[in-house]
Amino acid sequence: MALSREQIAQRVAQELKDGYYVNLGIGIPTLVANYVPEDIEVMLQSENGLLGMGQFPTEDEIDADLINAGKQTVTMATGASIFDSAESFAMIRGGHVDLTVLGAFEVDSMGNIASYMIPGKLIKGMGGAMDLVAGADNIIVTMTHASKHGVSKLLNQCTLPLTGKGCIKKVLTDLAFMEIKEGKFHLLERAPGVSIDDIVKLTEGELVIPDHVPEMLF
Amino acid sequence: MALSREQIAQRVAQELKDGYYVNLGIGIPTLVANYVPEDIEVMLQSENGLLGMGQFPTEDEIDADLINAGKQTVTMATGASIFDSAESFAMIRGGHVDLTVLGAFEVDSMGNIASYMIPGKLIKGMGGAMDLVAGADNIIVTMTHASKHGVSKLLNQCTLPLTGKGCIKKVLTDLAFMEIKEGKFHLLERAPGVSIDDIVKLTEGELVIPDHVPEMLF
Amino acid sequence: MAGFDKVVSSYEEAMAGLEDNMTVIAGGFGLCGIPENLISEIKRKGTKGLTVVSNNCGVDDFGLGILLPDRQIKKIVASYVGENAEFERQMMAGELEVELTPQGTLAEKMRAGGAGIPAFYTATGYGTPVAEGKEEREFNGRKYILEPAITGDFAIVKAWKADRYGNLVFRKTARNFNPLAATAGKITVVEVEEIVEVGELDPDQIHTPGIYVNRLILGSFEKRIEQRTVRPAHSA
Amino acid sequence: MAGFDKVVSSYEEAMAGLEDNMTVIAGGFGLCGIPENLISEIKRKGTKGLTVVSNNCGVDDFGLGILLPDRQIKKIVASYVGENAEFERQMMAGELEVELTPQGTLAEKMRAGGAGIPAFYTATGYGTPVAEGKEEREFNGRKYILEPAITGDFAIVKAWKADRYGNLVFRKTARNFNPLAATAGKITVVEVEEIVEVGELDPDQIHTPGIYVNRLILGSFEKRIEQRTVRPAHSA
Repeated sequence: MALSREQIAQRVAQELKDGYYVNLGIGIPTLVANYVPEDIEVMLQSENGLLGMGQFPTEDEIDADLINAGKQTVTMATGASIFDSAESFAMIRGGHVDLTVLGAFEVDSMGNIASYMIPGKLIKGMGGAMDLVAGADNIIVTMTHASKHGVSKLLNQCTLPLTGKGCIKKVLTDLAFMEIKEGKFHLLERAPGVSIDDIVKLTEGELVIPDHVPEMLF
Repeated sequence: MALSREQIAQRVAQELKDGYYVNLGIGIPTLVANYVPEDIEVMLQSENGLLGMGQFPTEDEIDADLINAGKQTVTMATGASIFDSAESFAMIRGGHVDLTVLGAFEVDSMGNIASYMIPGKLIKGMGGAMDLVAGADNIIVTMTHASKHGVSKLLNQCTLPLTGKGCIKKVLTDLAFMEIKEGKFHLLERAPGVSIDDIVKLTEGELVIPDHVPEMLF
Repeated sequence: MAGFDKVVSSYEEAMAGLEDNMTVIAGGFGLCGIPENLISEIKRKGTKGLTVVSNNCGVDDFGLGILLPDRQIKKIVASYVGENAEFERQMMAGELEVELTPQGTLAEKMRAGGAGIPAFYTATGYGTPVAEGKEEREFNGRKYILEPAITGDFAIVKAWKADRYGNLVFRKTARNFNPLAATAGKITVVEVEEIVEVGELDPDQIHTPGIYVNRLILGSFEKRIEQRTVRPAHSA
Repeated sequence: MAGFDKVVSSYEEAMAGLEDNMTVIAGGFGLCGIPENLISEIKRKGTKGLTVVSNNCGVDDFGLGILLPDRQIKKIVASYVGENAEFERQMMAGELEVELTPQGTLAEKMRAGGAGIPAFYTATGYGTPVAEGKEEREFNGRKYILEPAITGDFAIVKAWKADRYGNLVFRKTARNFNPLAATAGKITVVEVEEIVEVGELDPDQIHTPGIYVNRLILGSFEKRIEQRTVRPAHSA
């Protein structure tokens, strides 16, 4: 069975380590915050200038001066710090964030990612995504493995304009967890109940399948 | 009569305007602070990270954490701000300081300045001088017109390694106030009692002498 | 008060000298920390042909979006736009030029502009549409592109507190691009919620030194919220 | 306490992993805001062949100067040196390599190193000995040189207050190069005068966020004054 959005977030959360500074993108990545294991602590970086993002405010706590990169009202966690946008991206570009999780339209076997623009549709802009993919060493891309029509999003070569070139090493889809290296997708884990055949069928880029591909554990 | 160090500082102080942010170099430039006209206010920038440098502390006020760019203990003026060295030189390099006053070994008619290094002697380094001459639009160089042996320091071409290239427009010596433009020194004022002949004799670089060269007023 | 007093008493005075076809750098992220009254004054003035540099372009009836109906903006440099219908219409119709710039690159370009750095290299955008027409260069085995600095004829900034000398303190994430914009304007205009006595702000805690500020005005602010997200009061 | 607790209990632990021939970036200006005990620990360890990046190199018996007698420093990148006799002797004898770097360029190189900017252009040093071997380039009719970023295996930093997460606050002009050094070390070690509870520092007033800090130690400091200048108590 393909993973739900929540399960994808849950699986990503298993990659968190105690003391990690993490930037979570909009959409599924945001859900990761709900599954941080109880015995560890992470700090969330929001690229508009907040390290130590807390939960949403109560009605009483709402503060127009305190939002996240998705422009949602938030709170600060204990030990948070505030800084300007240049400092925030110095942090990101300088590789100080331990893990970045973001979505994508397409990823290819060279580690390219396309996530911000579909030509012909309205182009809203890349926001901080290009900085995030260029700056982080440790990125997990979360996405669906294929379109509703069964067209793979894990390609030999991205067809959409790129957000970043050669910067993606880990991809988690609703079907599989993969590593990208040496121009290939390496299958690490499959979603519970999903066969290797299912994955192969929906992966356009070259896929390396080890003898044993464990099911994800939740 | 050649100007004293104090008179040089006094003449420079006449160039100050109300609301000027000013960086004063070590030596004669530092003395300028003693001659700020009573009816105006200036703020002194110290490139180690202080805008709004005050006077020296009393014995009781001494604070090892509060020094100026000359490493002297100082105080803060009302309205002062503190920042890191990158911000301090962003201010300087970005042209936000209204007036910079510094000393020099040599200046030439192309606006070059040599002020930090005499080959063969101990080289202590340029400190912030290269940033100051490159960053400021409005610089006054204070220096003696010639060496004790009568060798001009206002040259066709600097002989010492440069601190900055083509960045000096105003020079005040013990003999004269000059502007540098179009590859020439333009005589603006002479020290009281100093003849144009005296100045000509001690100026190696091409000197443009207008019909009337007023004496400096104190 | 001396020449360091930056306070002006009207928004008209605050934006005096703004002319058609100038470049305006604006602080703010989304609708958070935007100089809302300075933007309104630009609308009132009717200045046209502006190039606006700002992370976003407001919404239809608030923030920079209010400059769209009268076509006051010729070009916008931003990282994320299109939160407003009129923006979409003008962009699609080719009436509005849009230069999309990665958010971190945009912040760094403003900082560089204020700091006398004419250009810098960044890996951000290498191999993407952002790199088109830009120099590519390798350092230590990695590819980077050259990004030029940005400066503006005006910078419009929203701060929280200031003293009359223009020393600024920002509040929470309303800081964002504001301190950077403040450094990059030939004329930097700041509106604030409170003006305190000179000497009241701790010198160690000033976010933007007054040297960057030309004019300062006391304003009152709507502070509209774009995405109002809440949790129930009883949850942890 | 979670994985964000950066506090270590000994200077040995603070500088663990420092090896011969590494690069160390140090905060401080003159003797102001220098990580004096971390420097002493380097002396005690006897690490050799170091490249040290710091605005100055201390005096004979204090600050980085104490690393000179045992020839622990192979090369120093600084803007102003020679306040100590042994430094002079080693430099003149060619035993110590000195790379003089303009103060603002040095600060910007540290910042760039921490910010993932591999190189930037600056007018500082154009046409001077500093420009030798560096690319020159014109932007808008003015000449600039290309300066590469600096990073270090270690950064050693002195702050005033910190919480256990490594959020830092500096005091007066002891701030100087410290926040920049903090960003540019693979391992950043900070010594402070006071460690407060997490949550005690105002998030708006933190100078260096804890993300840059790997180790934190509580120290006590001599804070030697280089140029003791005073005015009489009765003067204005």
